[in-house]
Amino acid sequence: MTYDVPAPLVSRRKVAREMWVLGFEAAPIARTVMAGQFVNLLMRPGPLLRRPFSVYRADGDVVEIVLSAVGEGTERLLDLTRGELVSALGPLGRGFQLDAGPGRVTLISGGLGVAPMPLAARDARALGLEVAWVHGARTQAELCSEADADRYYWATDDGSTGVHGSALDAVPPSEVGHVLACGPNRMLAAVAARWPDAQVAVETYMGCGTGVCLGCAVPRTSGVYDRACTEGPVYRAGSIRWADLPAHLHYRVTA
Amino acid sequence: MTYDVPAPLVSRRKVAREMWVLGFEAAPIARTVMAGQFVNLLMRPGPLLRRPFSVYRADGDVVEIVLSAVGEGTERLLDLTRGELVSALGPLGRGFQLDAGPGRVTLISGGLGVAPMPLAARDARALGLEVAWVHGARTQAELCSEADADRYYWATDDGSTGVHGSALDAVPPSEVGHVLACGPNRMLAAVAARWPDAQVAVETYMGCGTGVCLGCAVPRTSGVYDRACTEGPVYRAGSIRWADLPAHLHYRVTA
Amino acid sequence: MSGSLDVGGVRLKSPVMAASGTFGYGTEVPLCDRRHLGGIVSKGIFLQPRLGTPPPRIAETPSGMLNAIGLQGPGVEALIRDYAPQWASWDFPVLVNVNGETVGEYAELAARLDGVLGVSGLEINISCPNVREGGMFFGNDPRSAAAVTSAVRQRTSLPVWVKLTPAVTDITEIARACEEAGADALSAVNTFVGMSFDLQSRQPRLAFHTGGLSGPAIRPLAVYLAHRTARAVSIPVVGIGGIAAAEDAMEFLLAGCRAVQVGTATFVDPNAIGKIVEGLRRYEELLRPPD
Amino acid sequence: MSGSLDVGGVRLKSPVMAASGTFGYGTEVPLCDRRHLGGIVSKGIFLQPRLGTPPPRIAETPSGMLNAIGLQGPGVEALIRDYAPQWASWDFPVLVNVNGETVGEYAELAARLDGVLGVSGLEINISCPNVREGGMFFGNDPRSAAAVTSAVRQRTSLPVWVKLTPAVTDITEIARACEEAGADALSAVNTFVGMSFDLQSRQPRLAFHTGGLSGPAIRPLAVYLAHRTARAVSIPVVGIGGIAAAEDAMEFLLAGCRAVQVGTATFVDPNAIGKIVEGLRRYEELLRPPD
Ligand SMILES: Cc1cc2nc3c(=O)[nH]c(=O)nc-3n(C[C@H](O)[C@H](O)[C@H](O)COP(=O)(O)OP(=O)(O)OC[C@H]3O[C@@H](n4cnc5c(N)ncnc54)[C@H](O)[C@@H]3O)c2cc1C
Ligand SMILES: Cc1cc2nc3c(=O)[nH]c(=O)nc-3n(C[C@H](O)[C@H](O)[C@H](O)COP(=O)(O)OP(=O)(O)OC[C@H]3O[C@@H](n4cnc5c(N)ncnc54)[C@H](O)[C@@H]3O)c2cc1C
Ligand SMILES: Cc1cc2nc3c(=O)[nH]c(=O)nc-3n(C[C@H](O)[C@H](O)[C@H](O)COP(=O)(O)O)c2cc1C
Ligand SMILES: Cc1cc2nc3c(=O)[nH]c(=O)nc-3n(C[C@H](O)[C@H](O)[C@H](O)COP(=O)(O)O)c2cc1C
Ligand code: FES
Ligand code: FES
Repeated sequence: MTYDVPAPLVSRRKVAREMWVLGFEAAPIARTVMAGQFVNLLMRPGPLLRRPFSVYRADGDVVEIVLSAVGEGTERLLDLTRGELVSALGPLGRGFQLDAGPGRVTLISGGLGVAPMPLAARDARALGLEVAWVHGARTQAELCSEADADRYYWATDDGSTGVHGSALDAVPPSEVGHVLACGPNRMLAAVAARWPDAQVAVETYMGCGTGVCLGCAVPRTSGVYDRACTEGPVYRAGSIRWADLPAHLHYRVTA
Repeated sequence: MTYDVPAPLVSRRKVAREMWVLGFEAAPIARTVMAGQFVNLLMRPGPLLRRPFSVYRADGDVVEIVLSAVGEGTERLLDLTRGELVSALGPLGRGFQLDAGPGRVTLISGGLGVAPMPLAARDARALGLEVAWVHGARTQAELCSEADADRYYWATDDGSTGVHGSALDAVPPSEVGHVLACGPNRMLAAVAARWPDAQVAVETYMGCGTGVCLGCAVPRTSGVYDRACTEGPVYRAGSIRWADLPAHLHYRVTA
Repeated sequence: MSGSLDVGGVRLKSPVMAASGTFGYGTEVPLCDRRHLGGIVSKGIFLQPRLGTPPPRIAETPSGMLNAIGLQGPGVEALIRDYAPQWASWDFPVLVNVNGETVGEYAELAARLDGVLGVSGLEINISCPNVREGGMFFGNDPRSAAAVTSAVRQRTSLPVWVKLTPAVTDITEIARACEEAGADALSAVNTFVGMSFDLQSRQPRLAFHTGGLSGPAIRPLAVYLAHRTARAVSIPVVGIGGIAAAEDAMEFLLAGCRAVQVGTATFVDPNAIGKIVEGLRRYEELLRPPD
Repeated sequence: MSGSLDVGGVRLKSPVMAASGTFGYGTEVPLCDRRHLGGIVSKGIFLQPRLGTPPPRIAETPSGMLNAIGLQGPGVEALIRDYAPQWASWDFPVLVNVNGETVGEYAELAARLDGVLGVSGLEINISCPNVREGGMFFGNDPRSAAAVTSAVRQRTSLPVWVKLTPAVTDITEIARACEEAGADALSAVNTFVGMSFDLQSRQPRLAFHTGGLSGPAIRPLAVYLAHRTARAVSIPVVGIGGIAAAEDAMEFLLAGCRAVQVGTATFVDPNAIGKIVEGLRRYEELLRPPD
């Protein structure tokens, strides 16, 4: 079931340099969203089209997203004053699929790829799974200050904290369970090379978010393009033709 | 001299049903504006083009305008929160020309046509002129609650207060001095018929406000079109081909 | 605006339809108040399945968007098998947007769809590259536009609408050619070809390089073209381009259109059409001829 | 972007010029940092004075505006008398936008402006109705576009630029015709014809009914047309259409243009051009050919 609700901004906090968490009151979405699903937000005044954001946390009636300003839409969102309304369409897309525990999941996130992880950790725990989280960023100041897992591991491109390298370099072999990853597409390509069965949340431009425009094409190894907003945004890493998927968002991490 | 300054909203008050006065801090404009001149305001986010508004009052560093919501631009202005910036371009245009007193000016305004009158009254008084003000609206609730003259006269279309009729019907013969008028163009046409030497502030669509687009054409009896933003917006009433000047803004008064 | 109307042999439930490629096959869009749908035009279809173009396929521009989807689709057989049966049970008409690379392909597609339950009419998309003529759009030239129209006309008993290409020197020339070739109505207009560059890569933002511009940005251009078309032909014209509100739809109706189609606005608000039809109630009296 | 450049025989001070009809005669615009002006194109002029069209002359549309000014102007003699002497003293070039209703009028105007001090070049506006051919734009047809171009070329020693009409089926055909007829550069593009209706009056919002659409709304269409033009000819192309920021100007430069013109943005911000030129500094390295 999808909802389109007027959602007032209710909270805002900084979680890293230039990285913010915004909370919107959107009860029906908050109550039903699953890890890896997203909301498509409309701002008026604002750009013509909606902007898609993974749900970061869902708490009671509030849906949280995490973002940085990269263009007009994200700038408008970060300019919102408390109580200002956006139109929130969601929950949209297919999220992470988890089997009940015992077992272990390994969350791997690069930069803003942390977005779907708190919900993934929540759902994994609820299924009795152990959660390890490996998070990477360009530098210490850009690491998300919030994490929610049984064990954490950090990586920075400049070595300012944690492993000197990418999130992938920081995954302890001992911790490798079922891998759920999100980050720049080129990081996800590296994940796919190592763990074809990993579940990855990809990004594409989106025209509608509801499956009608075919703008969010994801090239599958089966040869077809399908829709990130409908069959995705979560895919088996090995099922995507990474070379044909644009890098898009310039996340502040290298893969 | 024209200025383009970032102008924060500093005040807002209601002066009639659906009619508001907004104050913007714009020192160089406030210090130099003359009665009948206007400012061209840019809102971001907002419509593509600036929107022209007569200066209602100028007090210290603050420029005031009076408006009602008639479309996207005016709605944005009325949605502004304190401190929010607009870009204010002005003062623009040729205002009312007054000779020193002794003598008498008669201000005639319909609906939002009150806009240039407080400054006109100010300048007239400074020149030692006596000021009578005749103001008309559809109904009592839509009469501007602020007036600044030696004597006032009201008119309403529905007779709810003052003279039952238009502002023109309410002008006491005894009060007719040098007439300055502003209101819907069809009311100004009636003014022209009665007092060809009256000075009237007209309205047209404006593309630039600075004299380059020729979008603000005003048909003169001399046969030419000239620019409301540059040669105007104040004209000798008898010099305009009223039949060829569109009514534009649907002011809430009849002529 | 309440009450159904006949447009070029198709009985619409309201004057506001969903435009091709912006409403899928009518099964996807959530939250749309279907009681208000005048009808829908399905995503453009070819005889054979098509993969479509590589991503990025869309890019936003001021008050508009560029798209290059490449007419991705399952092909006509899958459409007849998977969607037509559902359409047959709906109370609003579904037109199929037919595409081809040769006149023959259009004709064959029309023949295959003739008599298929659930299909109320065909809308010919002549904004397809004509492979026989160096990839020039069929819709750029009166002769090829007419050739496609009459070929389709001869192979089907269904109402035939032709959807015009906007970027031509004289749209009335094409419109009249299609009318003479047997079109029952004209849809005006399709997207305008546009392009945008990404500064990081120095490359076009779309993988296909060029794309079709849609959305409010094109509305004044579309109103003008629909107006010229409506004055040039005697068959009904369906206005398309940048309609996002009842006021926008009214502009096309005042310009002489009998109905309108809404595209991009559905991406912004899945219930855009429902809201537009409700909003049109306010303007009913405007539509009566002036006395 | 610092340093001057030669474009079609005109020495520009920067790659960003003021577009015709949006900067008057160069004497009006306040607050514009003239040090950054690459050059200006004056408001379109005819041999004789013209009154222009009745108001309303402009209407805002999503991210754009329609205008129908009707080329109001004082005529060439007043231009030579009142403005050219001022231009002669400026350190950036002024091109005159020349207009006519017949090929002969264009030619006579060109002859009159030849050798006038202060005039650095001519930009031919072929988006004028050709009274001899039923009011069809000269720019809609390669033959009449070429006829105007060569007629002007023969009567002047000044650099001749031709400003292309966008709403044609194949702009490259017109571009090549103008190049062969002797144009030194091409300006791409002029406004797109559009229309908008007022719901109160049920009439078009412009007294002239139709108008030219300009502003950010047309940028993706203009970038595409400028790109196609630049690939079709070997003379320089000057990009025009919806440029409001350095990033927008970059799109045209990446599309193959040598310089750009800014129009509507000057209405929004009198110093738009100054800001664009400053902003372009950030992208200088992008303009070097990729290695
Ligand atoms: C399913 C999904 C989930 C997402 N979740 C998040 C999230 O949780 N947090 C977050 O910050 N961002 C997320 N994004 C990306 C986010 O949607 C874009 O950053 C946003 O749309 C940019 O809008 P803008 O107007 O600010 O930037 P624009 O002006 O539109 O573009 C600015 C830059 O962002 C890139 N970009 C724009 N849109 C997208 C897009 N849809 N996908 C990828 N790159 C894009 C452009 O290439 C450009 O470089 C998600 C995208 C998708 C598809
Ligand atoms: C010199 C001058 C001084 C003005 N002073 C005032 C003032 O003091 N207070 C005030 O409320 N308004 C004033 N106006 C009118 C004001 O500029 C318009 O109301 C405003 O531009 C409407 O913008 P919008 O986006 O809200 O409406 P739009 O969506 O642009 O239009 C909504 C309605 O307003 C009408 N309209 C739009 N622009 C104009 C215009 N420039 N002139 C006349 N009608 C227009 C349209 O016909 C339409 O009916 C003045 C106009 C001029 C030219
Ligand atoms: C993503 C997308 C896909 C489209 N696909 C088709 C199509 O398959 N066939 C067609 O005739 N038109 C297609 N169009 C054009 C629309 O039907 C419509 O003519 C155009 O978008 C203008 O209307 P709008 O501004 O309301 O979107 C498509 C438009 C978009 C945005
Ligand atoms: C009010 C106005 C007047 C114009 N007058 C002329 C003109 O006289 N001659 C001409 O060739 N182009 C004229 N143009 C077109 C512009 O020069 C330019 O090509 C067009 O506006 C697109 O650029 P823009 O989007 O930056 O405005 C005019 C445009 C506007 C908005
Ligand atoms: S975003 Fe439109 S189909 Fe996926
Ligand atoms: S508003 Fe542009 S010339 Fe007056």
